[in-house]
Amino acid sequence: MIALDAGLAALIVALGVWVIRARSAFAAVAGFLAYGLLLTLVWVRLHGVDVALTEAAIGGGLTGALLIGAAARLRETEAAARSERPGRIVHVAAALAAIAVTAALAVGVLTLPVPAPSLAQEVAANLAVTEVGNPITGVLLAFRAMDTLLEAIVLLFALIGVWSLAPDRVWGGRPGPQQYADPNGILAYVARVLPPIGIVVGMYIFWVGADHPGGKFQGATIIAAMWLLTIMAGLTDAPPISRTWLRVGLVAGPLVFIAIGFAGAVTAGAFLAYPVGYAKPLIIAIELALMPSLALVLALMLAGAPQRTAS
Amino acid sequence: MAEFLGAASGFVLLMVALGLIRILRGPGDADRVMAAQLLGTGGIAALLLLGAATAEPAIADVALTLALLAAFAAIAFVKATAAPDQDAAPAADDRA
Amino acid sequence: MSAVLDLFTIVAVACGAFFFLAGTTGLLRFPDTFTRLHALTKADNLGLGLVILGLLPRVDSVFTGCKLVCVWLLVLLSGAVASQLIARSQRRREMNR
Amino acid sequence: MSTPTLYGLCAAVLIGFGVYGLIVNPQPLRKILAFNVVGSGVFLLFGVIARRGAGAGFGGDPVPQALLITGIVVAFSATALAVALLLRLHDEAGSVTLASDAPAKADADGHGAHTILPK
Repeated sequence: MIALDAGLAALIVALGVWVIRARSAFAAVAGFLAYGLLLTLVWVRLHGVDVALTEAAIGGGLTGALLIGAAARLRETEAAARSERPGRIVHVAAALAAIAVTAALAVGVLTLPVPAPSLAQEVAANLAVTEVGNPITGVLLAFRAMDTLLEAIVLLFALIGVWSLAPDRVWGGRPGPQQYADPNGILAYVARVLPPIGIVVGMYIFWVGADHPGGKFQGATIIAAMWLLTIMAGLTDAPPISRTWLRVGLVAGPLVFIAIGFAGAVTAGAFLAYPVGYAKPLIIAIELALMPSLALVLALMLAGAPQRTAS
Repeated sequence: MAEFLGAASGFVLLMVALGLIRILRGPGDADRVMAAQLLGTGGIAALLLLGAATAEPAIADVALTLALLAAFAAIAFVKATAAPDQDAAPAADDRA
Repeated sequence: MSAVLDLFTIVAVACGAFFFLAGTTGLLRFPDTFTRLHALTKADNLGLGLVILGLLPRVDSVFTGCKLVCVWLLVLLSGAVASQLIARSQRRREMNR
Repeated sequence: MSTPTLYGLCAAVLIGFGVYGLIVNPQPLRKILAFNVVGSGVFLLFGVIARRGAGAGFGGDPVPQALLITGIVVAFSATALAVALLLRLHDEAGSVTLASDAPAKADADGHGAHTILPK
């Protein structure tokens, strides 16, 4: 198996070099897509199936679509950028900096302490209290719930940042260009067939997350991708960002999370603490509330800033 | 048996790597987008073989996610490169 | 019984691996985008189908087996869709040239 | 060499190449890609540390693994924000250069941009 690992590592490094060195931005993006998919395999080799699922959903789906769209729109700016390549001195300095960083990290990797410090024992000892079977979910929503709450809020801020880049005249309008469906086209066909399956799979990945690898991020990503598929196929239009239901949906998840956090401060003595015996129902309530918000925020972030008025 | 499955996984991965070298070099962008499709099929096969070799049942869910999103990059590519024909649409919206 | 099933797995997975070899040979040898697309989507999809067939006797539950079959069906669908879309966009570009 | 050490070294090399690309590539989109390569290298290093902390019946230390999931999602949101900035810059200036003489350049290219954006 070590030979397989060595081959996989070599392939990933080769693709990383391709992403950096490729001539055109589009070639680099295509390499990055392959790179992300291969990272999924690495996560499996490192026994992080939850991480592999996240990488498969985000790296394989959302990031790829985002970067492909950007590379296609920025294609005509590439020729101008080629004349801006920095001089030889900068190249040499950058190479030296890169070698220094790599060497320092490599020394760090080779001298990691043995036995490795680990919180696995603590997680195992306290997981039973939460009644959740998947230790990752336990960490995300009980032991380190603050991180997850802040992450949900960071995502909202990032979306506000994306929206704020809209020109004034289309503020509150719809993101992305108007798409026209070809009723007999293959794209319209797949946008009708795939989303029902995708929603079932997304809900399934979300639901098994309590006890097996999976969870709200991965499920929400899949559902967001399905929504975007119907938008790209022209079967439905992207909503204007001024819609009330949209705004409410975006903040509902984090608000429920915060409300349960304050309720914990009253009933269990600390912000985001759960009263004994209610941990699992509260965790599921948070996940259920958070998932639609996450799906909305991820899809809208990919759709980008508004480009046209709502009418 | 685990050795055989691991070796088969490595073999499929090698085939994928060779194919990647070919299509990433182009010449067209369409060839390059095929990289995602290649990984969608070959990568899933290697992943499932790896999962079977290490007896990890949850791998099926990872493969399911990859399979579901396999066409996503190709669709985004087609939509992004076809976009210039439809640039007239926002202007029409504004006049209305 | 388990020896027979192991043999089945080995034969099916080996056949699948062969089709991946065939697909890659096509990618390396074929002259243009359309033929390469053909090699990629046909041979590799069959290869994946055989690999999944070979892994079916080894799954821990019927449910996991169903998921594996679903994976193959989804890859077939996405392969068909992606190859059509890529080929059409390539053809449009060649006609505009 | 053990599997985690191997991937740890792989991560170190990736971070190095990412840093190099971040400095050398003039195009902002390529810088975003290089940034993502650095990011994935850091995640990989984190994953190696998680794997080394395996114990109590888990294949890896669940705490760093959970933080990784958070990190991957946040990295996506950062990338989306950077891409949105870049596309707006492109719409406004008609070019996406980061060079210090950018204003002059943007004016020279501006005519092309204004024919695309009538308002």
